[in-house]
Amino acid sequence: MEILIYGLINSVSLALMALGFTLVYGVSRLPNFAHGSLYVTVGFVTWLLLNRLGLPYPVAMLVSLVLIALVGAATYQFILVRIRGMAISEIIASYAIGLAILEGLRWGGLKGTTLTLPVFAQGSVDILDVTVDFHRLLVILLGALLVGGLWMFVNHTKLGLALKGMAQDERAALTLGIDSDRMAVFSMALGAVMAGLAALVLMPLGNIVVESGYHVLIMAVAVCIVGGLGSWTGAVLAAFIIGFAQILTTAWMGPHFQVVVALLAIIVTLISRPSGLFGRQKELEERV
Amino acid sequence: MKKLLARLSLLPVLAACLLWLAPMLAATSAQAAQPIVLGCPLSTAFLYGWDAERGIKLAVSEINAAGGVKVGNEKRPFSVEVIDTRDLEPGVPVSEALLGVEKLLLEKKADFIVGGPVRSEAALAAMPLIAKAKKISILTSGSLTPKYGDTVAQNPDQFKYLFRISGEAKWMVSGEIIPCLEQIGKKYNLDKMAIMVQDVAHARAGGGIIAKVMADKGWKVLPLEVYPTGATDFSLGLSKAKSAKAQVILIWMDMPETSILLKQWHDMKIPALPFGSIISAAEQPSFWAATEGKGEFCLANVVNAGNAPSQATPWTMFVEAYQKMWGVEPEGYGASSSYMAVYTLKDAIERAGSMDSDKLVEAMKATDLMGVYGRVKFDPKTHQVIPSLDPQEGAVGTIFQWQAGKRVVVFPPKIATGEILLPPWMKDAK
Amino acid sequence: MSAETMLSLKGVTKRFGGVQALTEVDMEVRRGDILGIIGPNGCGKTTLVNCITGFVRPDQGQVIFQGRDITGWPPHKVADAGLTRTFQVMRPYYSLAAYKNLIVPLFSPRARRTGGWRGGGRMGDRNTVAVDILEEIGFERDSYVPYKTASSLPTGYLKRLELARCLALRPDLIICDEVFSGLSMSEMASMLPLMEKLRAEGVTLIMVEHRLRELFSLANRVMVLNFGAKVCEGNSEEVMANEEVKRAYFGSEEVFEYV
Amino acid sequence: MEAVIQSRRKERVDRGIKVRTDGVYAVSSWREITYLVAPRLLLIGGLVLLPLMLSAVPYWQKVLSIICIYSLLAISFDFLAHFVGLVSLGGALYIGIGAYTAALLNTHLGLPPILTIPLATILGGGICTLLLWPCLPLRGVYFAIVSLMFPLLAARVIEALDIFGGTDGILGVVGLPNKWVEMYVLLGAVLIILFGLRRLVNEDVGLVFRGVKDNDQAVKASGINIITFKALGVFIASAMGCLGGAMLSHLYMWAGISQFALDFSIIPIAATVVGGGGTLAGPVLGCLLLVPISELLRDFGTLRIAVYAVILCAFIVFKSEGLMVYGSRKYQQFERWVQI
Repeated sequence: MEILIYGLINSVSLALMALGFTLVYGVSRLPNFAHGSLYVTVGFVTWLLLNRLGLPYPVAMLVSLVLIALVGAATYQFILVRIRGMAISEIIASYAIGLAILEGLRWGGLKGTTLTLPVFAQGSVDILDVTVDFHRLLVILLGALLVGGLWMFVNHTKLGLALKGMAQDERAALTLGIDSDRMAVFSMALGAVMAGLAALVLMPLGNIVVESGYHVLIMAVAVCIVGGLGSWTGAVLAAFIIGFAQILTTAWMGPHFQVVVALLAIIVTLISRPSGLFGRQKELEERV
Repeated sequence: MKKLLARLSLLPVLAACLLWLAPMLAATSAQAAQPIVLGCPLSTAFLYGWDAERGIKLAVSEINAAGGVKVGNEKRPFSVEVIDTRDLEPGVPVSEALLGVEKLLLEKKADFIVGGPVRSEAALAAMPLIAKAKKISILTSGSLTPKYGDTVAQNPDQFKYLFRISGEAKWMVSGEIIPCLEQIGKKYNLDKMAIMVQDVAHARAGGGIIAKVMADKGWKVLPLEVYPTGATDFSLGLSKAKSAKAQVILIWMDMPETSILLKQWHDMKIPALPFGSIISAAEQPSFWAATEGKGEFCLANVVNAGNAPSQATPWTMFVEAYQKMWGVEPEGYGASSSYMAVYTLKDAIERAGSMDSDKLVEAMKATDLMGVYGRVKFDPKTHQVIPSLDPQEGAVGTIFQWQAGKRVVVFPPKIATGEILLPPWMKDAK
Repeated sequence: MSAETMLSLKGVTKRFGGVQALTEVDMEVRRGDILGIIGPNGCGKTTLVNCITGFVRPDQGQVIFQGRDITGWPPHKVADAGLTRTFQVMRPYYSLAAYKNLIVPLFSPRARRTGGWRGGGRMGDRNTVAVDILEEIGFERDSYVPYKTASSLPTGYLKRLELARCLALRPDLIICDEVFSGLSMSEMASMLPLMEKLRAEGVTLIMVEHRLRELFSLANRVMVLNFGAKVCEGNSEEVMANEEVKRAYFGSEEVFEYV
Repeated sequence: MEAVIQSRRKERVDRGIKVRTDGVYAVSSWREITYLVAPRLLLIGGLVLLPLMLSAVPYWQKVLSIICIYSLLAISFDFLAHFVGLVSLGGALYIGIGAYTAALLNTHLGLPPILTIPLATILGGGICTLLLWPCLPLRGVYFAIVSLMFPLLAARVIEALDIFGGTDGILGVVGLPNKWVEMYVLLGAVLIILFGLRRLVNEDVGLVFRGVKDNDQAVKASGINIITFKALGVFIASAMGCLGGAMLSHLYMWAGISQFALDFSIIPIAATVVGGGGTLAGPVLGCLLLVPISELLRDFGTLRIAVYAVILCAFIVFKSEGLMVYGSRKYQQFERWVQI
């Protein structure tokens, strides 16, 4: 029974981590390797606002989300836009930005294990002899809310449809008058906010540590590849598959194979179906 | 054309002379009375790194204030050169740390290596390098692998310059953790234990030894739960322990995520006493704030005493001096051992009366110094500090328990300042 | 199946998801033939070529080449067996010089075995063999044309380069996928004798074309495809007369009698 | 007075000497010979003399060996990415496997370094090719991400199964006699490989590689199995990486799972991008710049990586074509304003 509940929690958290990354890659074909560092920055900035400036928790959260949206937009506007198109340089540049932010945080005082964010709700409840604390239930709720919200936004708002159009075919979107660069800036900002939201929801479970930046990046990449680069539904489904696979291996084979599972999932998917579950790249390329 | 060719061919040459110039800048700082340079390759972004660095700097400032070290007849001050080896960071090759050690030896002309690379993997890798440079090295923080002492014992002449002043896993398990577990078992008649370790060689080995020994002593021990570095969800293991009615959860992890484990333990009200054989997250005074008090009743083992406020030996003004200089109580277990290492060096140099490595090795072997955490004596074969339970006999470890925001020393009995308490929800469950 | 049948297809069908590209196509080509394949756009001509040359695996049916069943073989094994093709969308190596483009096929196991178009590929230096082949298909040897990079060559020369790539393997059968399309009249004029020469050399040709006048002057048999199905086959006169073909090409006025 | 905007534009014209010495070489005067040979000589001479120049500061000689190891990796990445079309982010896999093979051969079979290094290069290359074989049909980003995952997986597997000494790694690997041997073996390897690859790329085999990169469909149609050639390309690249790995394990007399670290994948690629992709000599120049910079920043402590990342980002954004390409363009052309 606990496998079901903890599997669900693990999957929702993986989905939260991956959503921002998929959004950015889907819209502008830009693998944003700075995703993990945005995640950690939001946690750290919220902590600073909360403890140093004494802002109330919701206000601190809001301010940090706005800040991270600006940071996301700025990285695209001033840095990534100049190297669009060169695949390797994009990966390295975004990874370098992520590295700079993470190590800058480490120098700025994010050392050791002393920082954490308060939990939304205290206490825990027993469901069918499995004790689950409120915050984890909230994670599931907020995760579902976020995924639903994103789906609504993308399918039912003008801006969202423009983003989706850009994802399918950039040139066609250009002909319809959608300015691809402005859209990409917006998608980076939105992706950063998604990362921020994931951080605010998941950080209270543990503490704010720089290493979680790398961990989040690897998990986000794993989920996006298995789900098919660029497809949101694929990413959510893949998050569930990997989430449950991890919990199952922890339950039966022992926890230390947990990370191996995520890495194996990537390699096996790529070899068997390179485009992932819902990806479209491969079919197009195969047709001669 | 000529001008251009000259100007342009400058480009590849620029790289070469950039290389050539750099060392010149670094090595020009001349000093007055030739100071003794202490090279400290530490991972300064991590607990075991910066607490060792602070311990060393505290000791050096005290010694220099008291006039420095008497080498023969000349008084020479200590000077500290710290290099960030980043060896505790995942994804960083150990060659980075070894490069740092070599920078200390070759460029900064370090006379001694104190603190040593922190991770056991890097410490082992650095042994041949330091031995080749014939410099005395005292390992004080981070690595606990008994392999360090065994390697010194296997080829004494090559590694005779390498010492370790902090505890090592074998004694820590047999000499401190097992007796403490037995004491708890007798006091509250507990006899069922779950073990959670990090997926690192020394953790798995330590966990395995404890499981075997405790099983022989009649305890029922659940199979080992091994967690990869960076795991963030322990709920499954904890619920397994709860359903198997384990009364003690032994934790051997030196990664920051252990505070998540304790938060989940508190939220899930697991009726078992968390016993941290190695739990770096819980050693710090800031652990209480990080877990918002949920980490209460957690026991943590600090390899050498003096880190937690205790009356181990008369030399307890270390805690006050540390607090005065750095504004916080000593954190990791690397602080007091590094502090002692500098004093041991001073004592050895003064006894040997010279800086020659071989003479110093003899002096180090004959060290018998009353230190912060008991008597510092080195085992002639493994160059390991001789541990014991009694501060008069040897170096004493400490196990403290978090009680109401304070770290209370509960083991060994000779220096205990408080009793071991059980979490409230455990009493009714028993 | 007489010995001199070069290639025969039996019931080849291919479906891309919902799209039925080929249905039950049967075909037979004898040695020394020039078979023309014509049909309106999107009738599955290129898919047929892809199925034969292994770029796409047919769902059902068989492809037999010189008595061996090569259905589903990977493209490089098909080419190794002697069945080469040119691409409708030309695929030269743009960064390499024209004659260097031929080094790749001359490096293949088949070219090493058979020694390339005129032999000598085994022992001789591949560059000279490449320039010989280029000269044979119309690149002037002493001009700088063979030494220019492929990206700076006009379409006519690129089409010849595709053909040269097939010749380098000393092929038994060449499938030309719309070689004539996009050529000016003068380039067309020089290509036709080239095809005649190839046939004289004993190479069988399958020409997938839209320019019917030139095709009919060359091909001794023509096959018509429409919506993935074979409409009819025969020599050029029979095909021209066939009603089905006219409707397929020129459309037909459906006259509705109002009752 | 509002400035009159004359319409003028910058024009780039080949230098006279370049035109004369381009293509079919009509080398007639010493000036033309020096023009052609100078950059190459400078590179070889510089590299050979560097250890002697650094003898005053032994630490930087050790840094030089690390530079050579990184340049081996950078050349192998550049060769694969630019001439075979496979973007492999898995430099760490080659280093790790090379280091482990050399260490195992040395400790278990007791072979001297003279034997273990060549053996580890060939054996390691074979193992890496076998490991990457199932991923060869992949293209573009997919191959890159798979190859990024392999070293992480290898490190985790060794850690989980506790083989080859688990997390402690293998100790007691025999070192090299003295530091001059270390440096000149590495320098020699870099130079030989650099000019060997330059030669290979223009040979027939090299043309097939470039064909596979340009248009693998056309190569398939000309009867060549591209998988075997991609495998050959991966073998050459991984052999170079394993050579670096073997040297590293002998340099530090140790081999462990941290040799699968991410840095070995990222820094060579950064050096290639900074130095200039596709020129093979560019990555070496990139390493010559990036590795010393990261050493110089070592006194910055934790800020070191942040500054290093910012420098890297600046290079990529402002000089995205790489120094070598920029340098050779400046060397061969000059610019002037032209009235329209």
